[in-house]
Amino acid sequence: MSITYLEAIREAQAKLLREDERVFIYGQDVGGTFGGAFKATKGLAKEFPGRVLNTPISEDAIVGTAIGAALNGMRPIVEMQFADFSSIALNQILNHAGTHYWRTQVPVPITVRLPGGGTKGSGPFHSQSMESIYAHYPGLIVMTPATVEDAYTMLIEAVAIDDPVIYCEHKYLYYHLKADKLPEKGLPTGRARIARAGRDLTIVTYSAMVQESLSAAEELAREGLESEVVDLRTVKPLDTDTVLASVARTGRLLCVGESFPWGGATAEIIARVTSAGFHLLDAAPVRINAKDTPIPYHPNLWSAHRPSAKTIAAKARMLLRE
Amino acid sequence: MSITYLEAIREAQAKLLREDERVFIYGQDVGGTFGGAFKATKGLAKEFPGRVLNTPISEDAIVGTAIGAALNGMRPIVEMQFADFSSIALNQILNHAGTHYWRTQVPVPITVRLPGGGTKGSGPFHSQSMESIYAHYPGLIVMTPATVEDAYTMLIEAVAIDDPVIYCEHKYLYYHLKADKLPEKGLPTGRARIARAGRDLTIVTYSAMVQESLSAAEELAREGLESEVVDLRTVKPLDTDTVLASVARTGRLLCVGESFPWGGATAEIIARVTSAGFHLLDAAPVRINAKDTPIPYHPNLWSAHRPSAKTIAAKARMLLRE
Amino acid sequence: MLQTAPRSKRTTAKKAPVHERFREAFRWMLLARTMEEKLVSLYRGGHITGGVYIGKGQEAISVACGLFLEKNDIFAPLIRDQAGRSAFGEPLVDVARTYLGSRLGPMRGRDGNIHRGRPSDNQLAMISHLGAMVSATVGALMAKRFKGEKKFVGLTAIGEGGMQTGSCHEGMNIAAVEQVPLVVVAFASHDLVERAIGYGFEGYSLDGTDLNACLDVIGSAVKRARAGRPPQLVVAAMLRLSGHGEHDDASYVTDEIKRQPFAQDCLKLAEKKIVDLELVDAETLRSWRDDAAAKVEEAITTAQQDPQPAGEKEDWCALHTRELLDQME
Amino acid sequence: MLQTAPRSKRTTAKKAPVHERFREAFRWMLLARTMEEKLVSLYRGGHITGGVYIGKGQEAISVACGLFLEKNDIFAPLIRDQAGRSAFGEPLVDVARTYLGSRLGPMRGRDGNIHRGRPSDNQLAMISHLGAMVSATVGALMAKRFKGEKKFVGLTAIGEGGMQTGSCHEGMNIAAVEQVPLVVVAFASHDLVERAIGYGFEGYSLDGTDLNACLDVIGSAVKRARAGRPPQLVVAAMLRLSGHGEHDDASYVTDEIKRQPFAQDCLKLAEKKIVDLELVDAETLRSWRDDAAAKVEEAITTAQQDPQPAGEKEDWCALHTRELLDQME
Ligand SMILES: Cc1ncc(C[n+]2csc(CCOP(=O)(O)OP(=O)(O)O)c2C)c(N)n1
Ligand SMILES: Cc1ncc(C[n+]2csc(CCOP(=O)(O)OP(=O)(O)O)c2C)c(N)n1
Ligand SMILES: [Mg+2]
Ligand SMILES: [Mg+2]
Repeated sequence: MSITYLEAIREAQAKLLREDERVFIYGQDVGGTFGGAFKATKGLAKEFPGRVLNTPISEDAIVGTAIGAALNGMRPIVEMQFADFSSIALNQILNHAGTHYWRTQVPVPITVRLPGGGTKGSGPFHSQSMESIYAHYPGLIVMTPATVEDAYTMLIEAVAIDDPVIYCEHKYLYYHLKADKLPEKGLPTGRARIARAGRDLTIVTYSAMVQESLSAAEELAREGLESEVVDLRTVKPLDTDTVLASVARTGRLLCVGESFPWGGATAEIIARVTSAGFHLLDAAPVRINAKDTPIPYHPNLWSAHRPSAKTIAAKARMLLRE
Repeated sequence: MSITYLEAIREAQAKLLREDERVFIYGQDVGGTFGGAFKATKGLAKEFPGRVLNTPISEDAIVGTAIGAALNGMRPIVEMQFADFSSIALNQILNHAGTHYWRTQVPVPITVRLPGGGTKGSGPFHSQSMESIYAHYPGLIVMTPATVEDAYTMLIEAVAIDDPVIYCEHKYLYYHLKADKLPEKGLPTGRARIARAGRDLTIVTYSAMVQESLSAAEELAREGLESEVVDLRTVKPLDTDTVLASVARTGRLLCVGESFPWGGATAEIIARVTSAGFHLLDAAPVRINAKDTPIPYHPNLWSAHRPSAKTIAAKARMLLRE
Repeated sequence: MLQTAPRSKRTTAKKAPVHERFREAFRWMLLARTMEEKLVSLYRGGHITGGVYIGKGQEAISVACGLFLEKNDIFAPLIRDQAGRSAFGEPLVDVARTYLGSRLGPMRGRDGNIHRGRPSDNQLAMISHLGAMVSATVGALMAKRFKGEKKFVGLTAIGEGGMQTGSCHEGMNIAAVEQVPLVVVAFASHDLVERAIGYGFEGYSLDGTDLNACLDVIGSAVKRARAGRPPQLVVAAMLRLSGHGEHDDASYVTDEIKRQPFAQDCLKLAEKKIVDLELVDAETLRSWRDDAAAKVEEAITTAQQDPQPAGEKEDWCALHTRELLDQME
Repeated sequence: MLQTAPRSKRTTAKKAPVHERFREAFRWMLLARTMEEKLVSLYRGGHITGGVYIGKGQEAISVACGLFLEKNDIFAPLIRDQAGRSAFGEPLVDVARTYLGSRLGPMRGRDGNIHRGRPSDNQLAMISHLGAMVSATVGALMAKRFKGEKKFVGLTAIGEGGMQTGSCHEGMNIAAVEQVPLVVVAFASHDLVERAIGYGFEGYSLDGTDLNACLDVIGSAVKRARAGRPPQLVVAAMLRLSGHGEHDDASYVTDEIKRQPFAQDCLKLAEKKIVDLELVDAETLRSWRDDAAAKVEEAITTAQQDPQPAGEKEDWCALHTRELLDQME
């Protein structure tokens, strides 16, 4: 048996629907035969009648509805058709779901699935990585699973958590990543994972960039350079301890993210490591992000816009030379 | 004569309306006798009939309309009633205005005024500092004036710039800041300002936190500690050179911002300085931001939530002890 | 499906039988007015931080919003819903505590004034962004349906300004898609009831200064929603008899407008009806007034003696799941 | 103000006089269909990256959207508007270049497929987020009014799905507030025309498979807007004869739906009319077809020979004001 990242997401939802009657799925076309834009809910409407609901094209109201349902005992999973469309729901997510617990002491257990990240030909409005916007605001958990296993266990965990969870699933990984089987349990939420051990350099990353970083690490390994790759798993909470421990071992930090370069996760990681672990660093920290333009449509441009194993490896070499 | 930060904003708009027929002002109640929620447009509708237009409560459409008008030769100034409500316009700002030039080669010269930042009693939805969200995305200029003079010249500059400008004006400064007269010209956009020279420590900040930092600096000065305060003026573009030059002089970096702690301007500054000027630092960089909760209503909570001269000075002392 | 009941004019309303809950409703209106007058005076005296937003002139429609809901129904009040909130069951001390920033109020000083609620008691806590509460109410009703509850309704209020928001549009549309038992009550001086038909709502418009009409129309809209009719839109014409907040002197309201019938004070009209029709005697009326004043006094006094929050002692954790708090420093 | 013209049935339409621009419109439809078929075949052959989104079945209404606009008018087309774009003046090679990612196209490989336009030529470049273009069109019209232009109109298209967005709602409402000469054409299988009245638009519904009706109704809506009437809403009922994009086989469309009158192919119906009424002879018809094929071939060939963008050579600057580019590294 072999299961993809996308199938893991579908399986997690099936399990949740099966085992928890509070769960329902809510999004555009999720209940149709198509099963959402990426078929992440394919077949679920049939298997769980009345619990996989199509919505109008109304991202604000979709999340607003989910909030209201969550306040009344449900555990809605909202599917955004693309992460990019969550810009329409941003107010409900940040200002309603994100503030609710602190204001009222009543938590809002919604899970918002954001199919994000670039794939070739998707262009400026179907490629975005929005984790940094959601992580910037208080009151939200922001998950960025990078493996099939995490895609599965973290989605299950997301629904169990009483707070609103932004679950950033990467479209590029949907079909590219496969696993043999799905685990019962993953690491605890908020704990980063050492995806690869190495002594020369720490690469801190998440989501699809974990794969690129692992490829870069292999390339570097062939040159005798051993990179440690830390997969953050959640960018909020961000597991500073694991990152610091790794930097303590390697003395060098490279942060890799796919979103835009100003601010965001890579800046946050560098700020934390340099603030809390300045003395651990033997060289200036380095980061790679996407370029500071909209995400291009053309594959040639797209592959130059995002970090890749090649550019990561190149930066790593520079950093190791310092 | 004495002129406030708020009056400077009004004066800038009056001058723009007077001298540039492409300019119009667009927002909720801006054309009423009230002159917007803060009277920043008071009297302008009367002085410039037909050019200060009230809108429905439709932030998305307000910005969309401004975009369409800008594409057709106008220079709209949009007033959000509070920065916090720009969450509704976020899609138009980030995905429409922000992407337009790169996609089509046709720029979108809109200025969006965001009255932001905390004041006591304003609570979670009338206090936000949103610069970090806008700066994260490509295609926008993000201004954060901290003085009466800058409030004036930068708004004039914002309208002159062909690209979309997010003009973050701080409500706390509206009445608190006064100047004797308005300057003809300010520093070029994108250039930071040394608000105070000092040899022991560099405080990099912007908007209302410049005042708090200057107060902190004075407090520290009484103890013989000389802080240099860098007022970024625009957080995007961010004047890394001026910051680095200051850190080169002082060897110590403290970043102060009023927005939420994850990501954002302070993380970005630290990431830049440690990446490009690691060897300049004699101690770990430090940052202070607001706390990671919604902005509280109660004055006691609010003043503990945001950085203040006191907490800034305390951090600075710690940093100087290192 | 549009039912544009002709605006019930006061003349006809006079002849209509007095609603059985008229007296009860009047008392909530009185309480709301008394409370809000007190809040305004506290504000003027500098005792309230931030704004004070009152519902003067809207008590008739607001009380009707709260009065017909049961404990298990969902109420998402808006800015000017003091009367409705009280009628629905909000303790008066919640108002005082929230305005005065007490640590013991439902918002514990974290949020203020009208931004309050007790979601666990089905009183949603509005966020400022207008329109946002419509879909949240829909969601609450969907949850009840999922859980197999029966005969519940949800009601939310909105101003005519708020109806222009995309959020309100999406929320109303989704209510129709889901056919939840929602009543939307719009406080509007224009007749926006035509929107009902476009959403597949049943729509009514009425004179919001006329308590009897408010009780009749909203009472029946709630009943219809409860009975499984499509979502209901009630548009009540009236004038806000104050500024947006107490910082706003409403000087933009012209004398001409003030002379319009819809600019009359619903509370005075209701009282006149009580007197004219001798629904209660003067003595009772006075005792109601005294009672309202006493309740307000008590609520304010309590709140004033409450502890205030303190920054050092505050729990700065925006998550219920504490162990997931990001350790930033 | 709602004018719900009864859906013009094909039978009556047959009797209605043939619109004077019927032939011209048909040729644009033919061109659009030919182009889109070619795009689909390129897509199936793996020559197009990303999606292909076609307007099959919607050409009649789309062509009418573009046909009555002058160069100075504003057109904000949507996903399925190939016919209208061409009729408005978009060079066919723009389509080919955008789909094939040419560096010489209007989007120069930075954006693709339907996300194209030439804003300087009054063809707005849609963003994906549905509804967003409505207010942008309103703004363009306000600018024209500010500049003292006269007799201009703006037209934007939207699907029935898109009409549920808050953005569309706010945009339509603001059009009415500003009384700009806007025509909104909704491609919808349901009758959403009732919304018109709620916004203060004039509304019409029609059979979108009937080219003559499309020309009549949209032509007159454009004329009315140009003459200063309130904003116009035209709702055209029809079925999309393809999936959402070419990755979608539309297997969810049941046979029963396909048998409905609104599921007919407007291009075939128009051609039948041409043949039945002998509007042109078979020879001419064939030459039109050949001409369309030749134009498509030329556009595609040109685009295929164009240079493609390259990452190293790209100008990664999202600002027009280059000197304000943030120096990140
Ligand atoms: C989305 C949004 N934009 C702006 C505001 C600021 N605001 C608060 S109340 C108000 C006016 C509301 O008008 P209306 O809905 O008619 O209610 P009324 O105050 O007249 O009762 C505005 C613009 C807001 N709360 N939400
Ligand atoms: C705000 C937003 N949410 C989701 C989408 C994804 N999306 C693209 S087309 C489409 C369906 C549009 O339906 P409709 O407006 O009826 O147009 P049709 O495709 O039927 O022509 C959706 C949901 C989008 N473009 N914008
Ligand atoms: Mg109002
Ligand atoms: Mg459709």
